[in-house]
Amino acid sequence: MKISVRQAINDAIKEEMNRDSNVTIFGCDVGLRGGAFAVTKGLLKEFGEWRVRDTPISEAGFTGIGIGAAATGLRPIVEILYCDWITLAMDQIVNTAAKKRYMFGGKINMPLTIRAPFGGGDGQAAQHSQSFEAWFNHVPGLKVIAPIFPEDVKGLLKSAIRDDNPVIFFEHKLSYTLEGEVPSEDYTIPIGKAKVIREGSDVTIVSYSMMVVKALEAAETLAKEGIECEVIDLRSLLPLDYETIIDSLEKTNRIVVVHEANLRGGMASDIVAEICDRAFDFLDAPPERVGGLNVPIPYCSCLEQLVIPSTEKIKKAVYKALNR
Amino acid sequence: MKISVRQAINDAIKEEMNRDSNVTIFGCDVGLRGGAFAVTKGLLKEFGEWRVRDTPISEAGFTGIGIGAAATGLRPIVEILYCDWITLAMDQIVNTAAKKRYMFGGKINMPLTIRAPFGGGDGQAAQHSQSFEAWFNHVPGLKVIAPIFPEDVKGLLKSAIRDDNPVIFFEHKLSYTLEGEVPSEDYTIPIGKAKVIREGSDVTIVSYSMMVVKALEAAETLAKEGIECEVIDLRSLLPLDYETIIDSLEKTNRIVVVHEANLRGGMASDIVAEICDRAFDFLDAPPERVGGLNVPIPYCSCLEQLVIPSTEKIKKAVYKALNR
Amino acid sequence: MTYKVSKEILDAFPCYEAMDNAPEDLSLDDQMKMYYLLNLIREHDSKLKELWMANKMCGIAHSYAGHEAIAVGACMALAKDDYITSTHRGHGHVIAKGGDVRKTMAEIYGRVEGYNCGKGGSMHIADVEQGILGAAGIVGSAMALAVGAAYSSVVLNKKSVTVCFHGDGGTSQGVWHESINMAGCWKLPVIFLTENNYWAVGTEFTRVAAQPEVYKRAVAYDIPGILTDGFNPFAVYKAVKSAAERARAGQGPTLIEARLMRIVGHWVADDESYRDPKAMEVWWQLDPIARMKHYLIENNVPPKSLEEIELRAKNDISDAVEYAENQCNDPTPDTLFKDLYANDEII
Amino acid sequence: MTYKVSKEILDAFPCYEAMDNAPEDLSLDDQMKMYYLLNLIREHDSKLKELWMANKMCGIAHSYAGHEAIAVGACMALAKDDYITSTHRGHGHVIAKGGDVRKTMAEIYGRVEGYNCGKGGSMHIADVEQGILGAAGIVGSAMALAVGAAYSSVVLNKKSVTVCFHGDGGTSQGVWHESINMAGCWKLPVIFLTENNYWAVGTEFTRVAAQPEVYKRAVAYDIPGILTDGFNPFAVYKAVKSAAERARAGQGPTLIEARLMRIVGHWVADDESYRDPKAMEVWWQLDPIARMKHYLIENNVPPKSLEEIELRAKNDISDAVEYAENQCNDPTPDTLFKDLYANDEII
Ligand SMILES: Cc1ncc(C[n+]2csc(CCOP(=O)(O)OP(=O)(O)O)c2C)c(N)n1
Ligand SMILES: Cc1ncc(C[n+]2csc(CCOP(=O)(O)OP(=O)(O)O)c2C)c(N)n1
Ligand SMILES: [Mg+2]
Ligand SMILES: [Mg+2]
Repeated sequence: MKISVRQAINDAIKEEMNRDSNVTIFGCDVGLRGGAFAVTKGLLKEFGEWRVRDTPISEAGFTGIGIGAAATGLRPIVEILYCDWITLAMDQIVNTAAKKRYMFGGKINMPLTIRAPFGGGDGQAAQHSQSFEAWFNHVPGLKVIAPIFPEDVKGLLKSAIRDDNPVIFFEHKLSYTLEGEVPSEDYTIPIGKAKVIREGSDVTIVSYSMMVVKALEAAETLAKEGIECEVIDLRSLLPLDYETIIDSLEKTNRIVVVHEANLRGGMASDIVAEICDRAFDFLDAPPERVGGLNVPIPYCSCLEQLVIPSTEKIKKAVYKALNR
Repeated sequence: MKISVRQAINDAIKEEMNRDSNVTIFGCDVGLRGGAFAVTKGLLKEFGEWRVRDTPISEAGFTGIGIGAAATGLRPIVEILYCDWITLAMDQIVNTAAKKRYMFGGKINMPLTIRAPFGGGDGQAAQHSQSFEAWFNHVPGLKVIAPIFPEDVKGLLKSAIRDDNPVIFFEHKLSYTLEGEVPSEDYTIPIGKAKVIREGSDVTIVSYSMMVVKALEAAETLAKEGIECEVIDLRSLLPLDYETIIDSLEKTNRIVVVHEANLRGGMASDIVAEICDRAFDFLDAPPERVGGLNVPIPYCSCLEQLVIPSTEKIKKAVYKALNR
Repeated sequence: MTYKVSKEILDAFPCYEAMDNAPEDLSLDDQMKMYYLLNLIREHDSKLKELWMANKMCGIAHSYAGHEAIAVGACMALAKDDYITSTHRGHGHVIAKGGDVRKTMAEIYGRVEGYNCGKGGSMHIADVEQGILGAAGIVGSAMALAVGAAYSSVVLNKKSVTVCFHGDGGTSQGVWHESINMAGCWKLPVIFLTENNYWAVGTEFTRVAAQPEVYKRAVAYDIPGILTDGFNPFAVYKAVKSAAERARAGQGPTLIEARLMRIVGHWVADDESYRDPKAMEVWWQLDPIARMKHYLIENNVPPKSLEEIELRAKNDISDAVEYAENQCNDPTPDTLFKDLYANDEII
Repeated sequence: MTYKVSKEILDAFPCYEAMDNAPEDLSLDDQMKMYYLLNLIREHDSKLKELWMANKMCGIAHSYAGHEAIAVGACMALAKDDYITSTHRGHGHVIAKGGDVRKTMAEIYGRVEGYNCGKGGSMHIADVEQGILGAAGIVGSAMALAVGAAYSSVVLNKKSVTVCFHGDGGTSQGVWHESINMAGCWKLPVIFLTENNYWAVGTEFTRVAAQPEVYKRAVAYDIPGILTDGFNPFAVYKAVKSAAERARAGQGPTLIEARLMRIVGHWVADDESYRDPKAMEVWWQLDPIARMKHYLIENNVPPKSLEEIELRAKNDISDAVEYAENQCNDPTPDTLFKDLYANDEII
């Protein structure tokens, strides 16, 4: 069955809402409008407004409501329409959702999923294009996932909803129309497992979300030059599957880590540092990182396209990894 | 002249307020009480309530007021009493302060300093002990500094206040009584310059804030074993002085990066990744990182002390860096 | 002859205020200027859909059509060195406060000649020279900014007041509360102007607000709360004028609710699946341009001079589009890191 | 004989409500229980300074002394499966809601037998079994949590109401506004109980609030706002009782302002450099324990049985301290990563 990411999300939520009557959605325009990206279409009608709640523009408040609801028996899904605005809910997420179980000696449960569309590329400028996954990677108590293909999106979103921990689920804003096969039966994909989506022996490219698509493109063109890249789609960022990366690195001895978020302080740094810790001897060349440039996302496409990593830049990084 | 960090901050602010009548302070209890850590004592009396403003507990709001004031001619200092609560002002800092100049094509100025006491170690548990500098390192448009000795604290705070960019100034909550010499004349220390505070030829230890003190301790005991550590106090985190680090690394070929914030997603990862980029060939051993454990800070000291890096752990990392 | 409005609309819009008399302190010249600005904004934002469809702009844009009375009425009551803060639906505010439509249009096109050198786009137009502290893509976030500007005015002994435009949606943000509380407490010269157009994207205000009569919330800050007809430029002018006088006299902020209806879609290509766009059209009866035109004609302004103004507005926008389209340039890659830090420091 | 209060205090405290009659639905047993709880909380929090001085606790703690009437009055109006959310000054709430003082004290000592296994401490005590959703170190942050619990009650068809305790300081947080707005709009069974003790650390409420009469802010949410004497457990009981009935009947939230004075320092070792602590002592005239004792004696309860209660409270706290001090253990290092993720998964 071939469906879009949009459909995959909609299906995942609908199936989980049918499966578990405690699953409840909160967010701006998730109900009547069916979501700004139409991912929650039809759910209000099917489940009613107590389970599909259109909220006011109160990100801190409705995230906090999700947290309180999670602590008292519901299994909420909170949508932060653009991840840029998750900044408004940072206190609730970082100081309460992530810490409540621990601070309370394990006496409270926090089955909360926060969906946060992220990424740029469509001219929406500095306040509508960001990628903040690295922040959440730094917060013990959270899980963070960012799959890109419909099968993974659906299976991981279902796992996130069923998970008893707070999970931040990043979906790329430009991915909603991306199509792919999904199993027709009920399935989940475990949080914390990466996937080798292309085999190769020369260089390992590690990436997630939209950059996986670009990494694949780069790999295809490099293949024509005789360079075989192994491409790993991390899918989950916290926990992160270092085993799969290191297995690949053992074979290729060269690694390029790619993400859209700006490079400084991004996930790639953490991955590179961890690889140095765990597999320094496998490295035949310095680990390479490709990330967004360290500027806010500019409005005009001519500049924006310079900020977001291109296939070309990924290729260059691969050459660099190979040239020494 | 020997003064405490507390005095250094108080002096820096007072001198800048005398020097420039646009310098204005906002924060909870900064006025009448003189600050929870007594760093702004006496300022309300000297400068009046329009320049030393006791705010309600509205972190987003008063940070935003600081931003608006900075954009219209003032040079505000905003105090976020514990850095844990900067989470409440993330939108204002990240989406407005950091981006306004860029989004507006350079047409607005943002001379804003945000003081944020950070760190743990005194039993205040998960919501009063965090260190979030890595988040801000990921945000283009900000500067981030975290000095520890009175001379640096004073000189860098003055630079921060005079800087026309938003600067996040982290001061360690346990450092206020730490004493040291400061020049008696008016001086500033440039943002972006690290300082070698102990010379050594065997291993480079890079650190900032309170962990510099522990790194020095570790270095002293290691010296007795014949291991000479070069200790670098970064002082500024963004921009970060890689030149000084790499100069040292060229000599020692071994590096240990230490901070209090939990390791995953912390500054150390970024520094290690950047070193791999810039100076891989200087590395005779994998770069080592020492950071807080990846848990929220627990209340009881017996656990808390396990989370925060100890001198012992720094020493172990040095051994590890040397053993291969 | 009074301006005709159907009973249906009058019932649905109890704050309707007939445009019988211009405020005394508005000269005919002022009124003609207002009429021009209403038209200029309408023309400007009516272009957006076409530009978007033709891929002329980079991101998205929100039309101020139907809302013009608020920006024009409010800014008419302000001086050049007064400040405003704006929203995602901000072109009207910028133009009414004195913004140059060539530069707004160039910005929407993403050109280097635009107000923000192509880095901000529709949602972030600013012109500090004109006291326009910038539009904001984060709903509600500019509230505190406005209070900060008002704080500056006091400390720096400026006579400026600041008008903080925001939508009904913005009133649900925490910072809305924090900002008004501080402004009220410290009696700052700021005016909180809620454009209550009943909708926030696809969500009706009454579905998400415990107290949708925003002006009544003023009690919570012990400041005056004023309800006004947001389709009526004179009414808005009067409300803002008196609030500005209060503010300048050191008596503190005012909360003004300008009520109207968002007749157009949320953004330029909104399919409005959440409501029936056809059913909205009756609200055009309250079109501020039609109402003002009717008023001016009733008051013996020759229709021809009004038509001239309309034409001028049209031409000015055509000119702006032509300018943005043909006389402007895309930013060059070397400007990418410019404007990030002061003095273009690169970090 | 009426309880005597000086004119000075009566003038400064217009919401004073004499304790003439117990609410009809409170039996003498109930009243005796309340008297016990008032004393228990007082004894509990009077120990804190000593413990802090002696380095028995790890971090800091805030005493609820003087505030007891609020927690006790409010929780007396609640059932076991009702919820409360608490604050940094939370011991009183926890104890009044049924918390075990051995476990609170053990937690303050940082012991593994404490409510939070030594991981939370004074500011984070929680007991979900008793409906205590936890204290919060972030002022105001529990507002939304409380609304979330109330939301759960509706969806899960529970009859629970949730009481959200917070200070005057908390009313300045944005999330305060957001939470009440949503609760009001959706008519959720939640009670917002402001403990307006005039101070937030060293800042008087009137210096930072545009509308310091918190109950008047209820207009902004179209819900009832009630002012009550926060030194009077009966008054608080009545207010919460009626609000709880309203809430259970699906009529939505109530904002209750329980006014009092923070007579003690902000935290156990506060030097109160910002005010004259001596000048605060007159407020002990309104001590809820003294007032309730006076009332009970007037109503023919033998003083001896009250003294017995007082002694019992004292002993229970001594026992709790002894328990925490001598019968409990520090958490062992192997518990460090426990409780972080569900099923103690380690990431
Ligand atoms: C913090 C935040 N949340 C959500 C959005 C998405 N959004 C953009 S405009 C809008 C509606 C705003 O409604 P209102 O304030 O009434 O202004 P209007 O569009 O009606 O002019 C929303 C929800 C946003 N930009 N910022
Ligand atoms: C978000 C946040 N800002 C500041 C603080 C520091 N702080 C702790 S308690 C307190 C005062 C709280 O006042 P109030 O809410 O009136 O409660 P009270 O202490 O009077 O009981 C402050 C400012 C905090 N804990 N959280
Ligand atoms: Mg609106
Ligand atoms: Mg208080």
